[in-house]
Amino acid sequence: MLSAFDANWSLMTPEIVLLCLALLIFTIDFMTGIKGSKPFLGRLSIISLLITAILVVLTNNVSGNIAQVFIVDKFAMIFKLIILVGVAFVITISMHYLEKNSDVYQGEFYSLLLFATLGAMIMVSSADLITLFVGLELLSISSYCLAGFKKRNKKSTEAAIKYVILGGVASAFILYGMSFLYGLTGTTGILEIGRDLGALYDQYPFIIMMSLLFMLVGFGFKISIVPFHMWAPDVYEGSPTPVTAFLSVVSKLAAFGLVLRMFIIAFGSIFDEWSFLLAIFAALTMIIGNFIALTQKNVKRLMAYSGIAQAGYLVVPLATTLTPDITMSIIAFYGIAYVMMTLGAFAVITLVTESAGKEDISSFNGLYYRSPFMAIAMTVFLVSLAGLPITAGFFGKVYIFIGAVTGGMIWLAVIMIATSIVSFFYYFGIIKQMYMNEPNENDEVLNPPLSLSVMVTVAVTVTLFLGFFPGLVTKYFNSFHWFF
Amino acid sequence: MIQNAWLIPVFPLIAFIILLFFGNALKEKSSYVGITAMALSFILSVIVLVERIGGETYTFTLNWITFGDSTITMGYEVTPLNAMMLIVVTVVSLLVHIFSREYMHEDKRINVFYSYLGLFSFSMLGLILSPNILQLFIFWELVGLCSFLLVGFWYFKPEAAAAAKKAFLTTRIGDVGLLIGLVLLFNATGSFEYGAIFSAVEAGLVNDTMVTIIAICIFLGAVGKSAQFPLHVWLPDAMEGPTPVSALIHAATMVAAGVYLVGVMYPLFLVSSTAMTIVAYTGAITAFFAGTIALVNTDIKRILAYSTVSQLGFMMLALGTGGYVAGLFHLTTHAFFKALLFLGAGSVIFALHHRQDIRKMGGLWGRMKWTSITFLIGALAIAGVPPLAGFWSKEVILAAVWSNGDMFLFILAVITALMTAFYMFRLFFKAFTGEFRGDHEPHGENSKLMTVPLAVLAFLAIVAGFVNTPFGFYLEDFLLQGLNVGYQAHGEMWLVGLSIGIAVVGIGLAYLMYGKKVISSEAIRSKVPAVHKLLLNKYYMDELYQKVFVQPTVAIGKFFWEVDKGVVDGIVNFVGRATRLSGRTFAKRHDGQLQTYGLVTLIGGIAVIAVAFVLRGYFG
Amino acid sequence: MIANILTLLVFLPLAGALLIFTIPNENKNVIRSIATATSLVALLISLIVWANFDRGASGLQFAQLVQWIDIGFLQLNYEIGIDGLSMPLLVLTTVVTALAIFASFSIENRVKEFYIWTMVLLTGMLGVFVALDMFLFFLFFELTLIPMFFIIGIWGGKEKVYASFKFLVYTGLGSAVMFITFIVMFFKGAQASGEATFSMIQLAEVFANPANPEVLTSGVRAALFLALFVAFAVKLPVFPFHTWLPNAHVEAPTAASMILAGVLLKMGGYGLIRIGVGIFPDQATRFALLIAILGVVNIIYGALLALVQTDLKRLVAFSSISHMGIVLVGIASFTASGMQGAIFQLVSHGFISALLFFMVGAIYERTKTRTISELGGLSKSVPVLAGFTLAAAMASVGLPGLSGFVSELLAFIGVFGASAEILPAAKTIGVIAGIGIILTAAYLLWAMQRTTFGPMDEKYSGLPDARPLEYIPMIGLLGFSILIGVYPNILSDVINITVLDILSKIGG
Amino acid sequence: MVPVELFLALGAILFCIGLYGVLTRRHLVIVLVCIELMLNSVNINLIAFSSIGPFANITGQVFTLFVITLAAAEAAVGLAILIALYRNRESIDAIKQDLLRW
Repeated sequence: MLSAFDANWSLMTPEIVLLCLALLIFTIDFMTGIKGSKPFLGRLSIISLLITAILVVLTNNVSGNIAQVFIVDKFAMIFKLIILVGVAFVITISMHYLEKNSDVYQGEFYSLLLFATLGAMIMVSSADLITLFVGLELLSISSYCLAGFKKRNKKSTEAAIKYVILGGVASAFILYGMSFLYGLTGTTGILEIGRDLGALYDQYPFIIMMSLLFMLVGFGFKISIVPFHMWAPDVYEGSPTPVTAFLSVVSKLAAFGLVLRMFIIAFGSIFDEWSFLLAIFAALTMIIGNFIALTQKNVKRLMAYSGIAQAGYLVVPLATTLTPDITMSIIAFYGIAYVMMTLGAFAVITLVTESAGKEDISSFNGLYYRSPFMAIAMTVFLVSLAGLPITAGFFGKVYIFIGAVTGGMIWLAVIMIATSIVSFFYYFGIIKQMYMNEPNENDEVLNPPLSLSVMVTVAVTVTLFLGFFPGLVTKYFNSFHWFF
Repeated sequence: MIQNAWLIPVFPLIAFIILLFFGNALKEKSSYVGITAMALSFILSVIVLVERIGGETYTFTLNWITFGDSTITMGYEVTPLNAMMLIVVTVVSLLVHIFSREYMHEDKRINVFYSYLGLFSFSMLGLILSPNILQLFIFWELVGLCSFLLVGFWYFKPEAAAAAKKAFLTTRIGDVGLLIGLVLLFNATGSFEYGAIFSAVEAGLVNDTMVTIIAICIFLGAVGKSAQFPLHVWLPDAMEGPTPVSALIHAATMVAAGVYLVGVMYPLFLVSSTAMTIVAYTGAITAFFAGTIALVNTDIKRILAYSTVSQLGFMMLALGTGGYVAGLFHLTTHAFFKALLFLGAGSVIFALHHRQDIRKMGGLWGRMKWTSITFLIGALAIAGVPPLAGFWSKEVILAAVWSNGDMFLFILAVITALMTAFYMFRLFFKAFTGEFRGDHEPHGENSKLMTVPLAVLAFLAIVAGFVNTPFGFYLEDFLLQGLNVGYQAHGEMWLVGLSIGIAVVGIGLAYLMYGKKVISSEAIRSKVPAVHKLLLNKYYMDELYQKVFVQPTVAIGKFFWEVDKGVVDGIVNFVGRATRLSGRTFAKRHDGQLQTYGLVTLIGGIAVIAVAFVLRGYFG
Repeated sequence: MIANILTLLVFLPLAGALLIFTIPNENKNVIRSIATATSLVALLISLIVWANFDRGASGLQFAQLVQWIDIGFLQLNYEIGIDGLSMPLLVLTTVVTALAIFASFSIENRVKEFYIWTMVLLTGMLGVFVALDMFLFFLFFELTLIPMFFIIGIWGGKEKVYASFKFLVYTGLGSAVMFITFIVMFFKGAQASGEATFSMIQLAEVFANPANPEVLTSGVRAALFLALFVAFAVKLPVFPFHTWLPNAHVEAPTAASMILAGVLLKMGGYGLIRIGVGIFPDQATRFALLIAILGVVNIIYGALLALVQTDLKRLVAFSSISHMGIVLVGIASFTASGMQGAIFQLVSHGFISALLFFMVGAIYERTKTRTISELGGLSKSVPVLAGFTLAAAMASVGLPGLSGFVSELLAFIGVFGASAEILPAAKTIGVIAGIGIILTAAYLLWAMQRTTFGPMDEKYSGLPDARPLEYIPMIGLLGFSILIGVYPNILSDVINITVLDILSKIGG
Repeated sequence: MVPVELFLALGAILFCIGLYGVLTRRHLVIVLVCIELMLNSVNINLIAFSSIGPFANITGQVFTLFVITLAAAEAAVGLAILIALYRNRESIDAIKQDLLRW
């Protein structure tokens, strides 16, 4: 066994730097007094994230590991980048949000977000059940706090308590499953588990299946796939909007990274045993998510169900028999698209709902008149979410679809397309509100802050660019050997 | 000049185009444009005819459309029949153009009227010059369009609007038959050219059944256009159009196109005896049927309309019984005297301020001298009094029917001829003799613009018959050039006698009933009230069609509309609604209770896992 | 210049849209003139293409191939080109759109957006007709969806929201079916030939090659063909997938109705011939009877429904359904004339239906009603409009001298001449289609009797007749209809060789 | 020696009790406690495997330490949120927390 001091700790540079910066922000927050508007902390957070992102690119470019506990590979790098960019977007949104909600302690908000980010980064990089669990809990516990951050708000606290209780149960499920995995293999290293599992499965199929399923319930909760999704709409609705954005994008993608790592590496050898299950879950998720989203009037809740449906799309490639590298290319592409379009949409949603003071879909009425740019941007995001050309969402879906057909899961692909059509209803419902309804009486012209406009512009550009030239990214991805 | 025959239809077309664009500015002067164009056409037609008499058939074509290996051409052709028809059409058309100058001068839309007339003349002349049957069909439809436009010229009258629609629609039924016939013919022979078709048919390349079907389909077109039973219902209604139009389109030219069609396709019909029989019987029945209705009608134009239907039936009968020349000869003479009668009627109507009921007329003889005399000539001609044109043509028809040997047809023909003489003179006596029964005195004789055309037509009605008399069958020789249409029967002396006898009896009977009033028409009517009512209501054909075709179609349409809304679209909407509803049902499970959420997670997880296990075979 | 002219043509409107985007909302006239100019230039380019189109050559012309997206197992190319099938439709698209833009000057609210969407729509439509890569085809096909959704939804009538969503979701569903089929075709093709491609030309060869019967069993091919048929049937539309059309047509603004009926429906017919028949000739002939029966049902059903409509625009919409049946019947005959009749019908109906919708729109603009019973006597109040309406109706009826007749004639020649092996009961089908023609005359003339004819309602007495600007679309559309009707060779010499190419696959 | 299965059974029973409690108890503090119960069942499993499992080693006990720590953190956050909730609602009855639904 390697000594901890022999390890190449430089691989962990981004995480360590982020931790330090987060603590720095935390400290600055203490020193500047707990209340009041602190946009500089937001900017500092974004800078921290960008620094971390640069470090990720610089240091994670190689494959390596620390005692087979913390690994760095292409998978980790890409997911970390997605997460960091996502969080940067979320913080941009938060800055606008916090400006409108001065009752929230701003410094804590940013530092908690950064801690959560750190947890997410550790999750996608971990190769050990313990590290993995720690990362997960770091993310989760920060998220619980963030969800209830508007502590005077009934909905926010309710969301937080629901989240913490159900999240705790989910953690328990994951741990319970992990305990069996450890018991049968005698190790918590994912790579080792992956090596041994094939042989062990012949011996203890039932126990391994049990363990897998318990973990699946827990992970399913984290990525909110049906039927483990029940918490998501409530929590998303109650949480402050940037937190909703964080949960539905960053938290979900990080958890997804975890799932990928677990299922492809640890359970890869018994793919046949769980792929079918995941296919069922994916199908259910796409159907139920999209169907319920049809009936929603609250835009955040709608986005929650939309996010559930999107999670369903993301599960599809995992459930099909592709090589891990192709699966990863597909998921990473869709992941990028998902970050761009969902966070872009959340930026507009934050802007609109905070201006209207309500979260009803009708607050989008006549947005085109109030802020043409935001309306057009929102249209691009929604069209992309609906999966229409020529957007990143479209091509991402095509990619998933082709993957599913290649993997022989035509039925799943068909469900995916059919439910996408259903999703037209609610995505275009918002578009309808924006273009075809007159603005509400008291609504004024919106003046989005520069930072938000820049962020939305970036998101729109990437969404469209990836729609036109997906090949540039996919070519790059296809050259990867994703896993350590 | 024969090479330039294409100019004949082009003149009126130019008139049409000029009037289309500048009509509003020209207003009443429009008539001069139309008249000039027609006059040019007429002169050219005469030249062409003269050249053709001594010359050859001239054909010119160019490619119209290519598909696969087939090419359809369009062009023009001058055959004897064409040349003759050109004269007939241009003459009548020219006269009608002149006549309308006065008749329509009060109408604000006289420019539109003349533009329509121009379009019609173009179409009709184009139809005649067609070198192939497809082109004929094209112009055939165009004349139908013009008929529609002109019948509906006074569109603000609901009757006129309805009549226009009815005219177009009814002929359309026949036209679809014709179109199908053409298409079948094309597929059977690979060409629309007359020559190619006939040689293919004569060479036996098309089997007999197919020939019969094709012939019947083509005849269906003729039935529609020439208002033969059972598609005759539109023609009487078409009298809602201005009277000159009735004279031109619904008496002399367009309605005769059906007969003309059977004439040009005659070699095809000859191959199929079934088709010939159908033609003959349809013609005979129509002739008789329309004649009976004309006996009781009281509208001057409708009587003439039924008479036209009857006479067209006569022509069909002739063609169906082998009388190729007879049918076409009658077509020519009929064009002149029927146009004369219609224009005469128009003159009367014009003088009577658009009153058409013959019961409200009477005593016009003294009041409108020229009109009366010319009308009498027309009536004598149609009744078959020698030596007027109608006599000669009717006589050869009777001869053809007789030589065909079907006694039933012959008897029908004789009765029809008798009825023709009777109802024409019933009309004449009621309208022109006796006391004036109307409320408005006629304003006297009309101007020269109206009487001169009448006079010219009267002259033609007298002399047109001389081109084909037992003393010299010039027309027959001319038409039969290079054509083999079988033996053409000529009347024997007893037939001539019979012919004259029929005319005399018919006229005499009418005189006794309506001139002298020795026999009371009332008495006859009261003896057979049912028959009278039946005839007065035109055998209830309109009502029958309404009940059998129109109403069920609309009802089916309504039914399907409900089905479409309820079922076809209903399913679509149902799917949408069901999706939303199921979404709502799912959404209701999110009742806000975190323990429900936990439970659903648990139960859902267990259920899915159980399903998976079962499918995977863990539980046996 | 000629080499990339198609690309220029397709993306020119997009450039126009961008240009319009930069113009402030208030400059309505500038926006209108840019849109008009763009569409006219597009028209001009399409006419240049038309003039330079080699009528004697078979195969594709103006072809262009650029690698676009390359993801290892998936290669998408920008592959475009035209042949005799797409050439007329290309011109149809530019003509109808240009004239529709003339017809849309009466739109006063949100002018800028309207023309941006119209331009995007134009790009989409042109793209569909030039794309030779199925993926590209699909992209353009989808690209037409969103602009139309907006145009109906923003500038539509009373039920615009319902109509726009129905259009979006229903035709979106059709596109989804198409997409799934394309992908499956892509995979089956790759399995069979070892070469993964979306190229229609290559796939046609792969699917025609009988060397790989295990992968491309006739069952698989039949399923693929039927799926394609359903996909295009939604757009065409074919009974029972037609119900989006009346809503969309009725609610859409005039210009959009013109484009919708004039061009968008044609994409369905075009796709059916280009991909359905082009790649699965054997299956297409196998299902000829089905296609023909559906075609006849379309004709009769559409006509019967049109007969009982009370709304003039909906009547025209149902007439479109009826007329599209002729396309199906023509295709199903699998003869040169039938196929050509189908293409003729696509083109001809494009002009005629656009004209009809324009007329209905012009009448509505003046009378504020489309209810047939409330109209009447329009010949008196607006004689010119009534005259053109009548002419349009006559063209729709299939009056010779106008384009509708030629297509009907060709389709009839085709269906009556169809070989009994491919299309049994062809003659029965032909005769029923003939009844459809009578019904067409019935509903249109009845409508004309009740609208243009009849006594005039006093309230319509002072209506203004056609404005000078309105003459452009009216004369333009009618003119093209007459041109094709009088001298169809102008089209047939372009189409014929392509049709023979398509048919040669069936023979072999 | 006590076979590992018995410890696993104990763990399973604890897990089920905890889950049952989470799903049925209306008092949210009890619910939080039940979550702790579930996590403790995991600890029992881990320690059992660590000492008498087929591949007994120390890792399991290390894991247990982490689980205990994080469970504590989670409980702390949970209770904090609970207090905030109580301030807002003056109730910590699970059933009454249904502002967010449908």
